[in-house]
Amino acid sequence: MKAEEVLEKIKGQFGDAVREGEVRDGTVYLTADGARNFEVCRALHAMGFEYLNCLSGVDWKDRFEVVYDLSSLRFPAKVHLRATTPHDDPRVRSVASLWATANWHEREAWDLLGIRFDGHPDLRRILLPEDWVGHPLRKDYTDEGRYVQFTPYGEAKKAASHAAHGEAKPGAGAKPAAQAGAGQGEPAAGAAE
Amino acid sequence: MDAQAATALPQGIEFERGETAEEMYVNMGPQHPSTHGVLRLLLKLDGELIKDCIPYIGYLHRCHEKIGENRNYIQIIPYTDRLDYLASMYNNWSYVKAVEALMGVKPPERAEYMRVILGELQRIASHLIWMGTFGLDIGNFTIFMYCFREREMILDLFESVSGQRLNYAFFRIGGMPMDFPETFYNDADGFLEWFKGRLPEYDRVMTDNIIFQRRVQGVGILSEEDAVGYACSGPVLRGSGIRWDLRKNDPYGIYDRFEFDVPAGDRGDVWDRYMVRRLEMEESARIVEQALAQIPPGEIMAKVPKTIKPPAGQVYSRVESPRGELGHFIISDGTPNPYRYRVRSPAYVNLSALPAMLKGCLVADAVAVLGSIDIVLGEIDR
Amino acid sequence: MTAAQVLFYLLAAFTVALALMVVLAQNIVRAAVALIFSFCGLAGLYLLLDAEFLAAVQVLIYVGGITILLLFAILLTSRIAGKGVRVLNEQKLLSGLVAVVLVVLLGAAVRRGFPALAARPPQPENTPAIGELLMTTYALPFEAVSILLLVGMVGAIYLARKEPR
Amino acid sequence: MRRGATRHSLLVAGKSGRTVDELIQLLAGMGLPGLLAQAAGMLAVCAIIIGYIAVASMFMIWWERKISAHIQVRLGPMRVGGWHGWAQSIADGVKLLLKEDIVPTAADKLVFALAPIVVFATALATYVIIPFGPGLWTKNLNIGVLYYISISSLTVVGIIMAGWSSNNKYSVLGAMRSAAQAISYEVPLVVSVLGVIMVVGSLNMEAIVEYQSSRMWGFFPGHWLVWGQLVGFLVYFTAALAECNRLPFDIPEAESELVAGFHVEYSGIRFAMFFLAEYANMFVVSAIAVTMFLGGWKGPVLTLGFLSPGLAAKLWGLFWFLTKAYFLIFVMMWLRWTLARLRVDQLMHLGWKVLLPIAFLNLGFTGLFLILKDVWWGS
Repeated sequence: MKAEEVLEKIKGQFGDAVREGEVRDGTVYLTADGARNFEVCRALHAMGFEYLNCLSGVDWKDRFEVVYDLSSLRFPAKVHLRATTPHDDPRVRSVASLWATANWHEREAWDLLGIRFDGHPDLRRILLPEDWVGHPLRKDYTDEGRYVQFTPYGEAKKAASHAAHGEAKPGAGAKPAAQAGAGQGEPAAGAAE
Repeated sequence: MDAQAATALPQGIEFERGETAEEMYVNMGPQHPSTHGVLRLLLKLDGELIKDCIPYIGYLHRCHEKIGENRNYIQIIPYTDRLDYLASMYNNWSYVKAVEALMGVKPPERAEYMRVILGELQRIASHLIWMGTFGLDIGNFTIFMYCFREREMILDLFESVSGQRLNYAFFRIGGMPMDFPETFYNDADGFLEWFKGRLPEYDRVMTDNIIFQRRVQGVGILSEEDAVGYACSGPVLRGSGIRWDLRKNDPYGIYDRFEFDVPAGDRGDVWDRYMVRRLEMEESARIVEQALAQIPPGEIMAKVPKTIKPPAGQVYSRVESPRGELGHFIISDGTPNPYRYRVRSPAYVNLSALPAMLKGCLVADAVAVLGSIDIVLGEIDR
Repeated sequence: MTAAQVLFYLLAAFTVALALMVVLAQNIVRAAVALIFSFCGLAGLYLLLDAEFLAAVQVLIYVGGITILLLFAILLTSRIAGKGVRVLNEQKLLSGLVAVVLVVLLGAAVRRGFPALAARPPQPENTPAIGELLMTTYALPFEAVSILLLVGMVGAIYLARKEPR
Repeated sequence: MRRGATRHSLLVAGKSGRTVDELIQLLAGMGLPGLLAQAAGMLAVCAIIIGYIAVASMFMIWWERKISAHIQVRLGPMRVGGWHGWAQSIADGVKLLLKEDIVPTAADKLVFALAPIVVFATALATYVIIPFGPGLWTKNLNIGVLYYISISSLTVVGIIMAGWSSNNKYSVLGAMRSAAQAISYEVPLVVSVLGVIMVVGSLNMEAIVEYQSSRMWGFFPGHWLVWGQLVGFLVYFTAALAECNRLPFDIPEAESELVAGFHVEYSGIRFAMFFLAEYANMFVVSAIAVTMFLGGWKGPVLTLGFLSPGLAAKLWGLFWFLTKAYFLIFVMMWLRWTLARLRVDQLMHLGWKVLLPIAFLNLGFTGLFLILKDVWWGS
């Protein structure tokens, strides 16, 4: 499949939802509406772009972008798809059901940029500790300016930080990871750590 | 959503107690001799059988991308060394290639040859480390020292070229900073000659050993669909039977001038991944030989301004590192600092396929399978 | 009191004490460990009776085989390994009664002695003697036990066998 | 005690080593009462054996480090003590003894403390029957081989105690593996030894050595049981490797999987006891193999008849015994630094489905051969 064909098909299928499309060096550059990112991705996946090279989040100060770099192992055309989403509530649909690799990339985008992926099977922080406050790759992120001690499994500080930031947090479903160590009766908790 | 996001454990997995009395949870790592760094695997075991596995990463996170946004384009080069510290040349290469693509600069031919020579030697060195540590994982201690002996020689070569043994920072945007020293060609030839004699030695200790074969064959199978779905790359993808190598399939630089094969497995088990790397060492040696024979004299640096200010735009550029597709995604806004700087690290993506490989394995296999992915935590955690 | 008698009482006390620990220990692994040492004490008693073959086999089979298997099973079921278990249950009266009757019976038997087992002159080596007896006088019980073991093994293999996938 | 007058195997019966008897007589001659002299003699023998274990283990540790180093194109310890770092093990030993004794909070203190003692005591107890040379043994038991087999099966008890009491999941896994391994390998080990016992017709170690003493053509050790019982020897040696948790069967302590397995929580002197016991066990299995298959203290060349009485013959026997035993130990080290580790299920497979049938076949053929020999040549 040629890059031009891809562009034509996507334009024809989604019309206004896909803005500014062009082809450079065999790569299709597309910008899509964040609300329809999943449909566009599904269409591209169906066209044979079965390989998601990279998924990155970008903070443009007035909006967020989720950038998908797609390619195929059968033809040389590549796609560089940017999905925009508003800055105050960055939220797109997860594509983890199309490409399994998106799972970790989306977790990273959530972790570092705070973009939410609806329908993600397991949206947790991945690189930062569970009890980290804020999303450091945002352009307006200011660090605390001092060393913040974090507990290995984050249970102590998590409660405090959530209280401080007023994030309502239902207790159900939030199980501290430390309990995972308790498979062997009480005294074993943390024994293998 | 937020509540779930903050949960320490994935949904649907009740980690307080096993479903049956036999189940037990074991944390492998972050301090464990076989996690190759600070990786934590939460294993759900039934006796020795692995029922589930959840990798926890980030213990080595040092805001590489945030640092990148606050440095100018040249200052980033030494930082990239610290990503995959076992194959620093490739990090340099991938980053430099991305910036060159943004600026539209083409490095001179001799610089390209130098990059290929250094890169392929680095691939051999990286695979050697992998082979040695994989031997440790399997319980074969001797191969480790053999591999390190040869790796030392490569590091000596690199030291003679760049003055560094691990973090070279030797690539420049637009070319290379220094030419090879006079002694390099002889030393490199001598090394290749020696190295080819050592490969059968590795085979005798590892490849042909029946215990080793039994340990790795049919273990940790990753199907073709999974390998593509998880976007695995490098030896992991090729081990699963997909003959996909960026040097062949999306040739960059001057790779179309060399003759080499892309080894691939057929079953996607640990053995296939082992054999792919084992054979790749030979192919890399072949490439270095050809490049040493062909290398033309001439300039090693293209004309680039003192202050690098690429025009606004974005680029995703990739190279085939020893671990797979190493990509750099850079957005420039025309200032001396990149606006967004993202690393697509192959080990990060390959590691995400680990749970798929581990289903139904034993604890001992977990070590072998993890070893076969060839992870470097510096690159995963960034 | 001869040295042998001193040893006998020491070993007997040791064995009984550890046997009591097996019954009374709250922790099931500790009970199993006590069982091991109790078996060792028993082996010592066998030695005092010149039954050296029996002593060695006692250690080999009961300690090296059966108790290890027991411990293996306990460790596999990680839930009970770390917990205290209830030692007494509602049947304690009944079992106490059984124990008392057993003690009386055994005591009576020991007082009467075992006339059938009149003291024979000690043989220099009892291993060949045991072998001979097993192959001649007691061949039938020996074979019966073997068949029983075989049946048990077949049953175990059948139970443990996974369904063909 | 209706049979109080009978002999008591471990105390009186069995032929005591002449050397031990001489020692006890010497002590009695110094005016000690009988029982006390015996106790003092036993203590002295114990001290000698413990001393031997300590020195030999330290030597073996140093030796293993040198062997592994030379296999791996390294040099190994070179500094401590001067010549090739001969004092390295002593330095390590002193360090281990001086280290803090750490007991995990969640450990079962009593069992945790007992476990290394059990492991070391069983290793020590097996030395009772080792015939180092003519007369150089602690006790020449009638059930010698059986004694070794039953005592060595106790080691795993200590390992399980250690693994469980540490209250660490890795050590529990190690203990479980160890239990599974012990059960799988005890059986082929016993069956492989039975062939020798059938040929010799005795469980007594001295009898087994004497059986192998004659020479073909005056020098060739054709009566060494290793020739006729080669299969038995190989099965025994494989099972013995598993018995002392050596690579390729070191899965109970596999450091790349279980960190250190059952002794992951042990440090200082308690760890030293596990360590010593491992090397002591290596020596024991090699010594048993030498006794049963390689002619014991009899050298491959002439027995040097002119030396036979007295100390010189004993030392000559000791020399040959140790030479052969340390050669087997060298083979064990060689294997360790060459082979990869088996997986648990492969280990089980090897034990139950390969070694055991081979051992049984060996047993059957040996029996058949003995009967045919009787039939054809008469007894």
